Amino acid sequence: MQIQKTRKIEALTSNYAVAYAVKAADVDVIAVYPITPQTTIVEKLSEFVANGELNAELIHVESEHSALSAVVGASAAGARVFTATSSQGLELAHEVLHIASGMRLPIVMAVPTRAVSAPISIHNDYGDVMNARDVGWVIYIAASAQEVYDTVIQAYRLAERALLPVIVAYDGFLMSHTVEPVELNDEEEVRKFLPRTPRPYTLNPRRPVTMGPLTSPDWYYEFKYQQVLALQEAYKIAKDVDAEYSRAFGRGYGVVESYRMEDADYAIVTYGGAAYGNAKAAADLARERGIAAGVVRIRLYRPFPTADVLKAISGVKALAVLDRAIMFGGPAEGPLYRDLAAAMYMSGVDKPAVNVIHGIGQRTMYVEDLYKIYTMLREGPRKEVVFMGVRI
Amino acid sequence: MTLPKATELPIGAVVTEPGSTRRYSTAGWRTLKPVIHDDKCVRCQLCWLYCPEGTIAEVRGVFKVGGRTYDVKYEIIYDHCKGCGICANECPTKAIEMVPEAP
Amino acid sequence: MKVYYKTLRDLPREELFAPGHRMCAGCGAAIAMRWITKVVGPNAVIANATGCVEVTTTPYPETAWMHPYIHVAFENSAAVASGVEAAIKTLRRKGLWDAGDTKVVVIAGDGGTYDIGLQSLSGMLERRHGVLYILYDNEAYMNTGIQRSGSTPKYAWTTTTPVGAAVRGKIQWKKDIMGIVMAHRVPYAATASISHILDMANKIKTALEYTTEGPTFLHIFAPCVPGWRYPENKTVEVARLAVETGYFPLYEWDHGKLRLNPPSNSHIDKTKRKPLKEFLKLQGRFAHLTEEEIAELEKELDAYWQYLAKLQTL
Amino acid sequence: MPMGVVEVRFHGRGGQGMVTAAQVLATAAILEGKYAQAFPEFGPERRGAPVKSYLRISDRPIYIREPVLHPDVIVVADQSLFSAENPLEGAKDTSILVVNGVYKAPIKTYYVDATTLAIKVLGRPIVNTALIGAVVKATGVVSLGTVAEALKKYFTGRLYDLNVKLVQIAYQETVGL
Repeated sequence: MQIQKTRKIEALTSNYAVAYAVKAADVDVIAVYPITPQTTIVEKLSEFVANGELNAELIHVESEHSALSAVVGASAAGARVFTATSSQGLELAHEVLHIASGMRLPIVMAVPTRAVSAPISIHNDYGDVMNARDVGWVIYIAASAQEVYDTVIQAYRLAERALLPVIVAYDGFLMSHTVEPVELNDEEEVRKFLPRTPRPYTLNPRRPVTMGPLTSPDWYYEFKYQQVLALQEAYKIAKDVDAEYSRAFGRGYGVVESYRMEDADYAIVTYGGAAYGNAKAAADLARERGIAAGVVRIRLYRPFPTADVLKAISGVKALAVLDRAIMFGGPAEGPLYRDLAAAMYMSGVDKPAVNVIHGIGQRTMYVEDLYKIYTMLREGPRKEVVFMGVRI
Repeated sequence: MTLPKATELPIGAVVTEPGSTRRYSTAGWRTLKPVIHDDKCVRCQLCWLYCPEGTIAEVRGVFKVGGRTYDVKYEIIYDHCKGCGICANECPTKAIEMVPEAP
Repeated sequence: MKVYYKTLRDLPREELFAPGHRMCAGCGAAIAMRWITKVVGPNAVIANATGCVEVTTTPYPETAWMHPYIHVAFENSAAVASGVEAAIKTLRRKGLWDAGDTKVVVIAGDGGTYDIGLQSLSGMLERRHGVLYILYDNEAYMNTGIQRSGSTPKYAWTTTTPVGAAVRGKIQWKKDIMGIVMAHRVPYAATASISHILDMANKIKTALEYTTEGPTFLHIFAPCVPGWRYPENKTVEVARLAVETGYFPLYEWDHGKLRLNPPSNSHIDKTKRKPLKEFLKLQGRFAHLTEEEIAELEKELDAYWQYLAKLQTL
Repeated sequence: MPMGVVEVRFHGRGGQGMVTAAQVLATAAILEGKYAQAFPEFGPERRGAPVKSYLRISDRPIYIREPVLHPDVIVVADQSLFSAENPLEGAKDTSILVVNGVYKAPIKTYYVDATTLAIKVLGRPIVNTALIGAVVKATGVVSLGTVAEALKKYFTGRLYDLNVKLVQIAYQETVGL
């Protein structure tokens, strides 16, 4: 695959980047319900369809529960589908999340993340996606508009190969409504990268099957175990797809990204554009002030990239997990911290790790705040939760 | 009998064989079973029409019944008859009798 | 409606719904399913809501369905069908659909239509998807063991509307789902009963053909043996009495025009209707009714018939 | 199962009242100050389809929640079940079979013509209360008196009287083979 000729760089928000990726992927059915901050995706898609640039049926459903239900039906009929939502919409669709993965239907859903009510907040944090982290969907968390564009395309290839639905998440507002440079691929190249692959079963009168049967205790567990295997398999497929994409279009991200970790003593492990970007700036600041600091970003959040993230943090003396969601009542409130702590424990890795919770309801994560994480780590080992940025 | 393993099952619990409940006999559900007395049957089709299980067969052929010749005959396929008795209840000539299921 | 079938002989013979399903003996919905699948024909996708029909026809690893069939959840069969219909439309346009003019049919019970699924139904109707939505109405949540739904008639016993000293059966009237559907100005909607199969079959086929113009709707009356407390051989008789007493009138809404169908078209004159008691007395769920309560039901029924008679003149 | 526990498995068809039979016996045992547990085979029960229900009675608290695999007592309400499934599955050589109608089995068997008795007394072939009488006769696990007390939770008025009478007649007419 040679690098394609014309390099089209556009100035796009992450939401628009999603729309351009969906257009390039020759999607057949889109079902979306408006909700801040996702709405501009469906607005841009509506323009593409109205102008004949995108040959798709756009279903203006009456709720997010119906949005996901409609793309489940369309995917089951063999169509390539897209939907998108945030916050309350993802909560309303939650019932169908389990069903989509249980039915092993390839679906791609963009989620510009937003805090979850109550109290209501239209601003960014990861409370919505983190509440959907264990429902059997593959979950990417992108950190730039370019990566959003590339990841949506990769998501279709992975979904159709792994037969699993995929969420592509990214910061609401801080990325969804932030204009950045995005290099768009040649759409024919994208279509070649996403060939129409036959599915084992679809709703077709020539080969009738029954989807969504009732399973008794003799059967249900086996199908759930099938999903466990499928998600484990998706870890490898995600790496392959990223490599194939990189060969085809010159951009790749891996499943975990490291910044200045080669000789780092202390690391922040985090996700999402704002947290990662500000953490990188804090690491630079820390190095200027004599601390060997680095950052690790989780790009593929589900399936959890245990091997890759443990490799990335292997050299540090201590680390902080910067979480942007509160999962109430657990041993630690940060979802990524829980994942990483378990991964470390299961692999016999006993490094001091502190769980820093910040950016809740889009509370600004100043670089100076994140720099203090490194000084805190240097002061001495600790294993606790630190709620940073909140008036206590 | 041993049931298939997780990896041996169709992905996503899809049932690939249409109409496969046919393999399951519901005959054991009934305490009474319908018997068609062909001599009284005037071929009105109501039993065939209303059977919830679709288990009354419409057999083509030449059938002489009491001086009349019909081109069809109705027979109950007992594998799937649940003994509900709707056919007997709807039969205008009371040609269908509900008899106890032999123990 | 168009008359595709004049006599019982004209009705399709090939069965497209396998026996061996686990519906109760004498189930009204089973009769409905048998005729829906036969009349709809093989080139259709069926989207089914959670309910009695769904759990009794898809006991893994078996299925009674010979159509491509999908069940997702309880409240979204109309949304799922909208997705299937849109998919077929796009895939055909892109030359990626190899089954030609495939129809899309929803099958849902009264719980899944009157109550939990009303929103997705309304969305589908408002969006004009070419889908035939078929409601099989057994007037309560039967799969979970006979709890009241928006379709349960007034005073009827269910396990959640018991007959007590203080409250006697269901308090509210049965919701007029047809009125709600007609308010969406769909091209075609009709009521049908498993006791009148020719009428039902012609309406199914008519409704299916009209899906080229937009969404169509069928309200099929399907009595339930354990739920209504009557002997299992009386299902068709109960359904017939529902029509003959005027409790469940057969009518259709065809491109904005309401028309009562035989025998209901002769029932505007109350004397032509059998007394409501004929229908009620067969069923244990009404066994507790007093004379006053029956009179109240009759009064409401008369008012409803006046309403239909007026609508028919518009 | 530890000593002092009686495990009973009921085999019947949907609508024959096997769940109620287990519950009545459990209620009676609890009235006698014992520990008891009664539960159906969970799942959609369809009129006519084969169903099982389970009962445990013990003088110590019961904490396991598992179907009865090696029943001390097997109750079969409908002999057609012998062709539909294997009610004797998991039986021990000390197990007792209580069956509606005469039946030859390789284990100690008690039978009663529950259907005829039920039709005679109740006017309908509802066999569960008659089989309760047979189980009491066969095992003595609870007394007729507390069964009569327990039945008050399930029947009232005339139906209660008839069912108590049916339990007593079935008790007398139950014969060990």
